[in-house]
Amino acid sequence: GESITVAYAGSMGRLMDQGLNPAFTAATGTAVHGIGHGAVALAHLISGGAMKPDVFVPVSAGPAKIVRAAGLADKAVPVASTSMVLAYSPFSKFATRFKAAKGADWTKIFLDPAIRLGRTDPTADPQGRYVLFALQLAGIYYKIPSFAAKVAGAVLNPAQIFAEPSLLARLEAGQIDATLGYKSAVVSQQLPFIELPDAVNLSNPALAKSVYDQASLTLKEKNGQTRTIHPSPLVFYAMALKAASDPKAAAEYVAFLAGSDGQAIFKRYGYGLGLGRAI
Amino acid sequence: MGWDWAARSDVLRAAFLLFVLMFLALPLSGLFASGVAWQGAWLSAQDWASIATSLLGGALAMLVILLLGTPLAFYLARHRGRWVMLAEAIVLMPMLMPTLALGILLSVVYGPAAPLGRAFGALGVVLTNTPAAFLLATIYAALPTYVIAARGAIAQVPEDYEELARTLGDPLWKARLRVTLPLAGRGLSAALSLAWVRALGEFGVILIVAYYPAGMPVQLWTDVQDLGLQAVFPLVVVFLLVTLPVPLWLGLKARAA
Amino acid sequence: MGWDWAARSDVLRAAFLLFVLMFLALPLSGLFASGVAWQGAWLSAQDWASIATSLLGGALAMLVILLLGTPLAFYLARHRGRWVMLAEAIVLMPMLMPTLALGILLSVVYGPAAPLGRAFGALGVVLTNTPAAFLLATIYAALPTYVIAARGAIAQVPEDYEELARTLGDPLWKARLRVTLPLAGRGLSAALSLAWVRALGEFGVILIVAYYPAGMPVQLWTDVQDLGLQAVFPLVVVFLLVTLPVPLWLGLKARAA
Amino acid sequence: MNSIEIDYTLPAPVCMRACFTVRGFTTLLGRSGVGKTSLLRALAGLLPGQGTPWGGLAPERRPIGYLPQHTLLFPHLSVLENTAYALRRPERLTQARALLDGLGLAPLAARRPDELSGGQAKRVALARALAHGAKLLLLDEPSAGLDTMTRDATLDWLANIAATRGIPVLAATHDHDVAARADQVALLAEGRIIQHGPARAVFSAPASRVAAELLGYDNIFERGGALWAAHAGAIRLDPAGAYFRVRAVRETGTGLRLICGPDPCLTVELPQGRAADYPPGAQIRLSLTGAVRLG
Amino acid sequence: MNSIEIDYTLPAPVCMRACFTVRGFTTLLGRSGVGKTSLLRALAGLLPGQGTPWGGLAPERRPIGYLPQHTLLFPHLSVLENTAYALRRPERLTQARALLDGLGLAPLAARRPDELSGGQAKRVALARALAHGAKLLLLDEPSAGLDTMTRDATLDWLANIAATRGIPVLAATHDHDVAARADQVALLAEGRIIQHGPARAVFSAPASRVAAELLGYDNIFERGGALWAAHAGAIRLDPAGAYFRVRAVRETGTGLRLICGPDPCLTVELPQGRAADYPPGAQIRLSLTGAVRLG
Ligand SMILES: Nc1ncnc2c1ncn2[C@@H]1O[C@H](COP(=O)(O)OP(=O)(O)OP(=O)(O)O)[C@@H](O)[C@H]1O
Ligand SMILES: Nc1ncnc2c1ncn2[C@@H]1O[C@H](COP(=O)(O)OP(=O)(O)OP(=O)(O)O)[C@@H](O)[C@H]1O
Ligand code: MOO
Ligand SMILES: [Mg+2]
Ligand SMILES: [Mg+2]
Repeated sequence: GESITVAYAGSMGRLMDQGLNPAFTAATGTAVHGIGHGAVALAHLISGGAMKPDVFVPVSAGPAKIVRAAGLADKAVPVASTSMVLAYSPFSKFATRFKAAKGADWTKIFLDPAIRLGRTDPTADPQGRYVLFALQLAGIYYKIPSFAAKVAGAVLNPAQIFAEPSLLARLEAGQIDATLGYKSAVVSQQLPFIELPDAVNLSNPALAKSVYDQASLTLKEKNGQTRTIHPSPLVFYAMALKAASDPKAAAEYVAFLAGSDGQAIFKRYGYGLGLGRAI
Repeated sequence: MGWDWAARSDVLRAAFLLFVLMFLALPLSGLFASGVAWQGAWLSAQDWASIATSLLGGALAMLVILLLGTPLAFYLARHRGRWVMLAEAIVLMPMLMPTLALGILLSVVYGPAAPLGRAFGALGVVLTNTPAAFLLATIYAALPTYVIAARGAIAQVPEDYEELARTLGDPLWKARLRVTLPLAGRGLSAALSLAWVRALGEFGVILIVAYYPAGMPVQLWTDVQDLGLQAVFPLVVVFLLVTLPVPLWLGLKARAA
Repeated sequence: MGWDWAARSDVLRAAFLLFVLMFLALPLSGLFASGVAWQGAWLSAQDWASIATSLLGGALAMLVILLLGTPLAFYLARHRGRWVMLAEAIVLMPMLMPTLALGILLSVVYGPAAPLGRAFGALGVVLTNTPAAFLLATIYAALPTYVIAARGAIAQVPEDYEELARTLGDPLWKARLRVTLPLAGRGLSAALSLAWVRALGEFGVILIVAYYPAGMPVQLWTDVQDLGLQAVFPLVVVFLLVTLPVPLWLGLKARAA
Repeated sequence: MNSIEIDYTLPAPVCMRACFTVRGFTTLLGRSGVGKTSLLRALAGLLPGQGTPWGGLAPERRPIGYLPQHTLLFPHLSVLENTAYALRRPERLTQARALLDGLGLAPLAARRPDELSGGQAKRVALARALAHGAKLLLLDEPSAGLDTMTRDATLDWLANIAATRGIPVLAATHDHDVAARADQVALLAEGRIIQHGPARAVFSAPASRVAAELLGYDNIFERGGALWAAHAGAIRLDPAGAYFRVRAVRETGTGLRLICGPDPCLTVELPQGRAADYPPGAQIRLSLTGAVRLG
Repeated sequence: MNSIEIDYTLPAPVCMRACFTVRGFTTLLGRSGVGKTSLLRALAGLLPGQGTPWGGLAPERRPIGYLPQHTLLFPHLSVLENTAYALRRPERLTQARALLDGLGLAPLAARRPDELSGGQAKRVALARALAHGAKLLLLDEPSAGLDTMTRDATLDWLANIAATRGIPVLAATHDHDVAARADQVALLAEGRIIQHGPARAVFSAPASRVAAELLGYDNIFERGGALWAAHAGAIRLDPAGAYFRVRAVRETGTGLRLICGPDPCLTVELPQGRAADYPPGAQIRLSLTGAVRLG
């Protein structure tokens, strides 16, 4: 009879709907209603009062901080992580080259003027920012000057930017040749991909200060000021909200994700361990 | 018509119509283009549940919309002046608002944090993520469409017939029911079609106010995120199959009348 | 009317209308409810650009829709039989398809990977994230709405006037232009209103096909993700202010005619 | 014979004060555009108007049967359903069928209005009005568009029903034959009823030149200080009559239409004759025994 | 006088073969529902029909002016714009104004059709048809709903224009006065033209009983092995006439309507008299000089 509502980063859809939520219901008898959406949008909807879930599971620290700043939750527990990978279309004319690529080969393919890359809007979607961060880090790692600028063009390059729900769909259909994306999502859509080194893939909290902070993105604010942001590692956090309709079940849910049963499911769906500290 | 067939201009006209129809039908070809796995493509229990939710909620919403919207459409059709303009502006606003914004505003007004939401909650009616919320969102999405379209249909019927029905003993409401509504039939059937389409297709408002119970558009959204593109095409086809009959039947009725 | 004022039933009727109107206006109150920072709430250059994109693209799309849709609406209104049913089904389908699905299908058909997309690309017309794509998506979103509503409006006009105009020397197309369209004015104005609303409010299709150049709904979506709720309310208000005049004016014209 | 006193004031579209009695079959004569339709509509409650009976009452509460000038059959209903529109009891369709039968329209019962001829539609609308009229029938040109035989049959049937039920009928018409055979005649001109009364009384003493014109008198002339009126057909060739000179002649049907003068200038209709026998300038002798004195 | 030969076959709604000549002002008489409107519509190209002239041609290519029975003024256009609808040249509004002037409708030029009386609307529609008619005018009941004076003025104006321009006119009508004064008469019955010719010829020798009825003869009777027809008004009291017995009497206008018998049974209209002078059973002597022989 009981039920809780969980809002989670859109990329977690399959994991949540087919893995974690049914398992939680099986374990506790509490039904779970999931809402999958861009994590930043969810954070704003929640902090603005338009949405009242019991648990929020965003990717990266940013959205978690927005909700905490609104005083709606105290603690965000890291429950999983993922890494940036290079996903390419099996129908692309570059597919064979991607398949054979080793080490820095992919950067050469990315610099081919004929390639069509896709990414999401960095002003709206964390994933879109992480693509740019990863490209910058790759430039540093492989020592290719202004690699990111050459590959991505302007921050808001209309030729590359698509809405999130259509990006992987386009990749499947072969309209774009490749993108960088969360490994978890790429795996669940069964797309061919190439793993990137730790120094580029933004998954390792240990490299946060030393390596990842070298990447930065300067965005224009609404009021005309600029804001520079640095990446935090791709960690998924779970936070039970204070105003939960059933605080006990919410806490239970967070504990389930962090617990061994939950972690096993994360693993099965291609997620890494929940690294780092709670915030 | 037809018997004074002037061959050349008719061929041109037919070609033009075919062009427009093919333009409209073109996206459908995408369904069959890129190797969709139709064999393994069965619908999940959730998909079926979303169809039931949409059809049931849609039908209920249409009932409410007919009852609330028809008198309002009559008012807008049969009166002039600044108050009518104001009323029309009020009807247009929920329609013109980006659906996302409407959803947000609804959640602000009817959500558990707002006085109204609390009042309903005290009565046991929760207006977020419940069937009641689904209905509410659908009504907000489709009512203005119905009112504006029905207003146009009713305004086209001359008042003479209505007046004559009154000389035959019908009070105004009855004259409108027995005479004006049937005479506006073709326009009203279009109004109902459009409202039905809007009710079933609504995504933006529902997304915020009633992600649960998931109707077809939300289910589609979830499926796209979870399963990718090819996997959702069967749902799209079923979606079309279950929603098309109502407006087609309405169109048929309108033409038979 | 008005002079046979039967006080009681009229008060009831007025109360009912007020209730429906208040129900529709209620979400607007949300705009003023929760401490929105109206002072600092200025629109960014991007916001203004999105308004320009929407209005310009919307107006262009309406022109195309009028030209393509009106003959089709005539065909649907004035004929019967199974071919007409098929045509009507074709018109209904893009409308019934969840906008997300339509967007995806459009990107499949007109995208750079498809033959059609390539052919257009060879002509220098890229149909993804360009003004042309914006227009295309808007047309797909709003054309069916216009056709169905206009079909209803036209079907309500008796053919007699059109025939008479022909005995006065007008070929069919001219008779329809000079007589049938004006006589369907009230319904057509509603059809145009609905199409305009649909054109400007379209989110799902545009999101997929033409994230750039951003129109108002996409901009609103970006702003919500970027800045949070309160910050977008000014844009919502401006959105309403710039889109309302067209349908209000159409309604006014319809009533004056 | 039942009767109803009518006293109505209309502010628009024509300013009018109409005060007269409807008794039995009463015809309302008036020139095109004088306000006959407006008066009937006001009596039906469809135009603002004050007075008795039923002043200010909503149309649905008036016990009338109204035949509009433009027929206005409900296009979405069959002939039978149109006729039965105002009937409420279970046997409504039977009653409606009986009305149609009386008008010889029974074979058309299942048709839609757009499958009727103009005259057929008019008669169906008449049946529909009759089914509702309880205290007064308001008929706007019931005979326009009907051929003579159909007209006579229809009006006989109508008069019969109205007499049986004791319902007075007010019929706007342009047909002098109909007016001549009516029980009462009311003449509308210049925003008021300029004359009303039994048909015989009105026809034999039109109150004024305008009244005589409305009654269809072709000739109105002065003689001996008084005004007289005569139908073209009532003036006879008479070997003992006064001398007139033919000014123009025209063949009509089997007869002739002569314009004669000089004083008074008369239009004369002869039932027989050939134009050649009355060349312009020829002298003829006419008796004016058919003339009536005005006032 | 210009003329047009008409030979049309209609399959529906009434099966009809109409074959006659329109010369000058030609009236088409026929009972309600016989197919007059259908024939005119077929000639205008609005109903499927084969024959000459213009068989199979689209309506917009026929050089006709058509006045529909239901007037059908364009509701969204002013009276002036309605009248000028078919006119193309820059001076179209001037021409339209002249037409309205001729009908005395100039003051209404700026009005909308729903601000007109029935008779006013009919005349505007007539002007509109006239503005387009180049070779033939098809008028469906041009005089229905017009009072006598307006009717006469309108028809005179029409005849004048038609004659000046040399355009033949085909007018469906129920008005015997109009038919009697026409140049030609065509009688429609049983799906064909049963008689047509100059008005005088047709009126003085109706081809059959049906023809006589259509021409408005109130009396049709056998005498000496032949059929005869007589208008009620053409039979006279005559001291030298045949004996008849009064069966029924009714006052109409200034006159009387007598039913007399036994053989033949006649309807007689007397221009004067009091009902009391003709009690049922009284003997009167009538002369039948006004009767015409059928065939
Ligand atoms: N809405 C209106 N606005 C202005 N004038 C109007 C309006 N309706 C009618 N009239 C005028 O009022 C007068 C009376 O019209 P009404 O229809 O009552 O005449 P009528 O006697 O029935 O004429 P007819 O015999 O031609 O039917 C006419 O001169 C007409 O032009
Ligand atoms: N659509 C239709 N379907 C079936 N019958 C029709 C249709 N239209 C007309 N009719 C019939 O065809 C016949 C001829 O109609 P039409 O209107 O030509 O008659 P009309 O001579 O003009 O009569 P009126 O003098 O009453 O105007 C009528 O009996 C009518 O009932
Ligand atoms: O939609 Mo997300 O928050 O980038 O996974
Ligand atoms: Mg009138
Ligand atoms: Mg007719």
